Amino acid sequence: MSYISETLGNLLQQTAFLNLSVGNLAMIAVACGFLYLAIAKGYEPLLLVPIAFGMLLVNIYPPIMDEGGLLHYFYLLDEWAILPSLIFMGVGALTDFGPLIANPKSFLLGAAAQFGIYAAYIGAMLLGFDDKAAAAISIIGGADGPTSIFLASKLGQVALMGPIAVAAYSYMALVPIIQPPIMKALTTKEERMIKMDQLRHVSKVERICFPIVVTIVVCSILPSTAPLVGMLMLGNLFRESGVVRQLTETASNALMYIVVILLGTSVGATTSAEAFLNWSTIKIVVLGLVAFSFGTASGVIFGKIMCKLSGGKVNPLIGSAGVSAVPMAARVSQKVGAEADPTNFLLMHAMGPNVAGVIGTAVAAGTFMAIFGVR
Amino acid sequence: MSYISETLGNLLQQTAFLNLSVGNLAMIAVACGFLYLAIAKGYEPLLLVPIAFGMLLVNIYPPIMDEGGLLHYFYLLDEWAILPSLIFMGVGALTDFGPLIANPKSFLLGAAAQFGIYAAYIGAMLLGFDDKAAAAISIIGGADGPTSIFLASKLGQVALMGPIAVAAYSYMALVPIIQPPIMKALTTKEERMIKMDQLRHVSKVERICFPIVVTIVVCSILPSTAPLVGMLMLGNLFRESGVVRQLTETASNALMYIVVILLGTSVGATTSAEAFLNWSTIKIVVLGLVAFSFGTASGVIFGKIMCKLSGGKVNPLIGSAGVSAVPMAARVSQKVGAEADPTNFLLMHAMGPNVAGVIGTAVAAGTFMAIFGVR
Amino acid sequence: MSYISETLGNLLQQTAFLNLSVGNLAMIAVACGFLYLAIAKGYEPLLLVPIAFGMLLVNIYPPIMDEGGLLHYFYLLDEWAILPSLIFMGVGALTDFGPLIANPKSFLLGAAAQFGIYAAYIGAMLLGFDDKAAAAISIIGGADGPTSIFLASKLGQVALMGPIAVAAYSYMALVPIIQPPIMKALTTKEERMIKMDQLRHVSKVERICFPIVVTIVVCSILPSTAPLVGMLMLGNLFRESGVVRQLTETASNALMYIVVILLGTSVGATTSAEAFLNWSTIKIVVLGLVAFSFGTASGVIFGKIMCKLSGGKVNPLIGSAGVSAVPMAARVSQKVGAEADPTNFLLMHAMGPNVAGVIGTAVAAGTFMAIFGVR
Amino acid sequence: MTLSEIFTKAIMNTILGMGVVFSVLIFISFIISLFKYLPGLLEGRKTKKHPAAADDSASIRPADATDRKVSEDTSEGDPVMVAVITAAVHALMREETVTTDAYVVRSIRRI
Amino acid sequence: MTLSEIFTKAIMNTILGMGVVFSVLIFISFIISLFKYLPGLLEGRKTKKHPAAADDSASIRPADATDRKVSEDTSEGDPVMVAVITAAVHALMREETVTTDAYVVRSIRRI
Amino acid sequence: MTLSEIFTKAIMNTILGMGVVFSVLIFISFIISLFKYLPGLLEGRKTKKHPAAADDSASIRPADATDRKVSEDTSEGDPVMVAVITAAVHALMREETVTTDAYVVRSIRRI
Ligand code: NA
Ligand code: NA
Ligand code: NA
Repeated sequence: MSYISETLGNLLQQTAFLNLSVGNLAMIAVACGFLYLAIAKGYEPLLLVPIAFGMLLVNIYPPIMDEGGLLHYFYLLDEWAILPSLIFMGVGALTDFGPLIANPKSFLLGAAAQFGIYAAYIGAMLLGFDDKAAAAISIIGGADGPTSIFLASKLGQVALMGPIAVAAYSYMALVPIIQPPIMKALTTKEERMIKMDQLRHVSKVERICFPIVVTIVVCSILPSTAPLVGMLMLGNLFRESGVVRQLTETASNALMYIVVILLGTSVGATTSAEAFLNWSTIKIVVLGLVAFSFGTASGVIFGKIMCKLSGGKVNPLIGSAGVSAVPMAARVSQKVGAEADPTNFLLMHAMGPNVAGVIGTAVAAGTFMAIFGVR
Repeated sequence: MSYISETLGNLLQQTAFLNLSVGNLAMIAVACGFLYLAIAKGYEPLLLVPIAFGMLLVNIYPPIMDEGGLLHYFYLLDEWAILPSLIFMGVGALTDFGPLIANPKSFLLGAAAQFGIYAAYIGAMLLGFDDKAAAAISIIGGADGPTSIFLASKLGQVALMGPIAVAAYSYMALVPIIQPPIMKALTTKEERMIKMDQLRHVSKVERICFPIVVTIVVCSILPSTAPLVGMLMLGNLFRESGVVRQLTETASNALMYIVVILLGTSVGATTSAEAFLNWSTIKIVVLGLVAFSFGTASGVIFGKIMCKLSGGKVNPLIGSAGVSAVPMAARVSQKVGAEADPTNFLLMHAMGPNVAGVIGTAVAAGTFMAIFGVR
Repeated sequence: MSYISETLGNLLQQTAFLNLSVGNLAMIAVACGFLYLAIAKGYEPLLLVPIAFGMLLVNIYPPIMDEGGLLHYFYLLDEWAILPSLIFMGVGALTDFGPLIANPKSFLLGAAAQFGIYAAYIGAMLLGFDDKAAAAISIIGGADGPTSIFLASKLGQVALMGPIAVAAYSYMALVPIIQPPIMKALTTKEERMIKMDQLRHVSKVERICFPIVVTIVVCSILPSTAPLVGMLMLGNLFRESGVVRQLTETASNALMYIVVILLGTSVGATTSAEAFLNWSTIKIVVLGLVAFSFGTASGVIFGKIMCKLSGGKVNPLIGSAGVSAVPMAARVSQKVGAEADPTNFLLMHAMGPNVAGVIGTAVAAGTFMAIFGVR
Repeated sequence: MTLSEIFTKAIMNTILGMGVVFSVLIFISFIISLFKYLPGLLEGRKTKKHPAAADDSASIRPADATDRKVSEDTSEGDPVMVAVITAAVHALMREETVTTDAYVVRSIRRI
Repeated sequence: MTLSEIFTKAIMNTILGMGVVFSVLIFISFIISLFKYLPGLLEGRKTKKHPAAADDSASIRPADATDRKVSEDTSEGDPVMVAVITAAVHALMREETVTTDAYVVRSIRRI
Repeated sequence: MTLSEIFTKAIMNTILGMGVVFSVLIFISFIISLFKYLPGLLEGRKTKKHPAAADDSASIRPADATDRKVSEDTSEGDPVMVAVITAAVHALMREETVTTDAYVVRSIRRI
């Protein structure tokens, strides 16, 4: 009988009850909170459900992220930039760049909205983060999850990857809440009521050339973005070429969702209590809000400038879509515009800056890598 | 011409004809036998076809499992517990735990049926297997293939993995033949005719909380089961949350069947003649039958106890479903019940113990890991 | 301000403009040319689009194929023979060997067409390639992309893999242009008008036994072909067994197209300017044409022999289908036959040599491996 | 170890194992048995806040998986059209082998 | 570094970053703005060579993604039959949540 | 090696290679040619045991892959309904490019 009691004692020693810190318990609660937001509130569930579950698992059983642990194997694929690149391929296969081709001036709005990144970068520097950490954090303002994970990995900011990813996806889910007040504060009702001309028809040959040209231009200027931009554009080329439907379908469906599961759970598992429950996380949360707000504002303000210069042909509301968060931010532009005038249909016009913002954020990330000499 | 005859001689030296042992030939015949059972008889074809084919390939060309061989790469994913965990995610995404939530007493039957594991464990110890080998073998009685492979890998029983996996999947296919006589022998016709009350409605919120609560409870008590139980419950959370249908679909379809192909062929390839044709395999075959029979019997006997205690409200036939082998064992309960009374519909009631048995086996595996200090 | 100008200088140093050679620019143009052929002309787009894009990326950003680069990770899966084997599994799951079972004499035509391989092999030796390089190049004549990549990897011809793969897939796309003149030159109109007897019905049991028997026979004689032939036949067994439709579907769809994307981009990325722009590539292009032409001719000539021996029952046009390039070459036979007599339906008869050619090429590859002592 | 020692150890581990299995499953069973109060709890809360929006968690969910899936996918569709398509799809798919399984039109999807 | 040095560096990198972002995107924007001449260019060329085959690149492509996909998939189908099936599939799939998304019958495929 | 040595070696390997290719493929061809006796063999056996169940291996299998797949999937379905759906699906999918390929309704699945 002493064998049984002794072994039971050993078992008890191994249970989570005696091994977990208060921090782990707090993180389990946080994970449940994220699950609630994702499932009950519908906030970016495709990524928040796996992320929150990874968070849950790593805080109950930390060795799952140690060498040889299940989620550690998945995590290696993040670190090697494989998963973010493959997600971008799927995004490319799902994205219609037509509105951007029809109205290339949208690129300017996609550029302007990247100011949110730099506002957060300045803030992060002032809050005491070092250069690379500040850059990795600030890219949250780009509202592109895969780019955030890609840059954090390339800049070696593994310790911050959990908070960055969680903040990025959380704020992306909050776009419909964060943006409208800023958009309304910065525009007059007359501006919001501006109806834009219908976009011109975009031919198939233009759609096919677009991904090739963007790849050549962006990757020539900022070569280190090639995995990300290249895969995004390859996915789009699959889509627009029309001759490889099976690849389009696979890239945007089975492959992408497999990758989402592996990436989500493993990124979630970087949020062990020690990595997450500290001042950095709180600063990152604040900086993320700064980034989204400034990005929205600079997009709208640049939209107002374009409105002036074009003699009132551009509705400034489409500027906020430049933060990307495709297609959520474009829908917000549509919604705020329709509030001012129910017959105003801005969605297609906002899609231009929206997808331009994806390229803009990749360029910003590439610039950081170039500045820090990362190849 | 001497070049040709010499080279032909070398070619001949490399052919299987001069390199294969009698054992390899026997195993090729065994593989063909399994293919026959899987294809002509429909015995668990999804796993037995790939397993048998892996068996065929490794016994014709053994280097396919050496360092650098195709199936060795796949096998590493078994060894790292990636494939069993991902299959369990798919199983979770396909499993409806509703009947178990509606009638949580089913958990008791799912626990009772695990006695088959321990009967086999005692037998294996007495037959001379060491502790860990005995544990790895006995888990066959849990009738969950991925758990068997997971435990064998975690306990370092690589040499036994082939026979264990083959025995596990073979007996799972034989459930409709093994169980009915035991069930009938242990019950009276009156017991078999008992009709059970309709299950209560289970709300969506209960279904969503279930996987989260089970993960927290089981993984807190037995942390080393986290990859297995966590992934099972993540798959189920995908399913029940209703907000990530693409992930549910991917986890239970493309991803799961990719994993089935990789796991099946590589597990089959562990059955080289040296690893398979020995007394251990015969003992494992016998012990597997012991495990399934005792599991069925203990499930039914516990069902009889619950029948007594509930005043005849529980049909003991649902107890045998506790061995899992989802959903085969539950169908056997249904079928045996319908034989006694064609209007008796036990399927839904048997699904409760059936899915509880999956959790029960994971707990038994976790207990073995805890006893042996595996993390 | 000096910081900005200095950093801008550094950025400029990193751009492709200052790092790329003229060769890289030429390769970018070649990549665009291949994209044009694939998309506008529909030449094997499923593989040429990813290959050309990999070509584009590696010549803009060469580090993408260095240790740690995205496409290098994918490439490892080629080198380990995982991707070619998995593509062959998908091909097997899509291939109907029925016409070959109905008319096993087709195997002779599938054998005869392999002479193209050896014509190219002799040519390559005379052009100064060493033994293994010549073998890897010559297998282009087999018109099976995965076999080419498999053999090049097994024979350690990494430097030639890019040109070989590109040539192989390009010529496969050109089959409808290369073959007809050769076929017409070697046959009389009377021969081309020969109508063949309808193929006998093939039962399910024959279809199921076929992949098992072929695996056992081919892999016993040439064991090193086991990964390739084994996976091809496993895919076909999935298909014909009829009991594992999910595996058939997954192997021939999600899994295969995922593999096509990874294989295509990484094989394309082996064509960096240094690896591609040299005399070897030009020689390979010439040898590829030699291989296809001789293969077509030898197939047709053997078809004429069979025509004579059978007393005019065999249309020699089905011989050219023996080069494989499934199902393109069989369609060419059909088309040329229908030109001579619009009521002549050769497609099904040509499918026999066509799929036999896949096995024939695998045997030729296995023979090369056996000669060179590769296991 | 002698056979009796081995046997003793095996029995010990069996008692231990079955004990843990039963303890853990009974514990979960107890927690799950509390679930039945969950919807009422949530509904109570909701009623206080948004009296009209309480039907969500109490929505009727047919036990039959086929119906459930289809009804989920078509919650807003014209019922007649749905019935026609459902019938057609069932006709197309009917197999005798396993009748208790759910049929799901997986492929009609929204992206 | 002092706070002012840090701030200076941050501002520098910001100017640099926004500068590069704007430069690159304006450059692409310029190139893309030339795209509108592309179809005309190609059509001109084609007209010279094959006067009858010039409609390819100028084919009308409806903006609505649903229509586009369906029309691609059914370019040769009987329009009435297509309409019926399309309506049926839409009825089967209609969901209220996100109406701007495209519906695609992914699963009907040719292999 | 001199060119003539190289040529000799190449010729040798060619003879060897073509020899092996022909030998192996003729050998398989011979084995496969025996397959035609397989159904009769099995049917004979079956007839002895279960005289009524012999139609399995001899079931008519249409050469056309489309029909084969559809008929497999609908072995028990109402033929009229099946015909309607099949026609509809074909209408929806018809493409001119490759007419010899098989059409398969992949997505209607049972789980
Ligand atoms: Na962005
Ligand atoms: Na079990
Ligand atoms: Na071939």
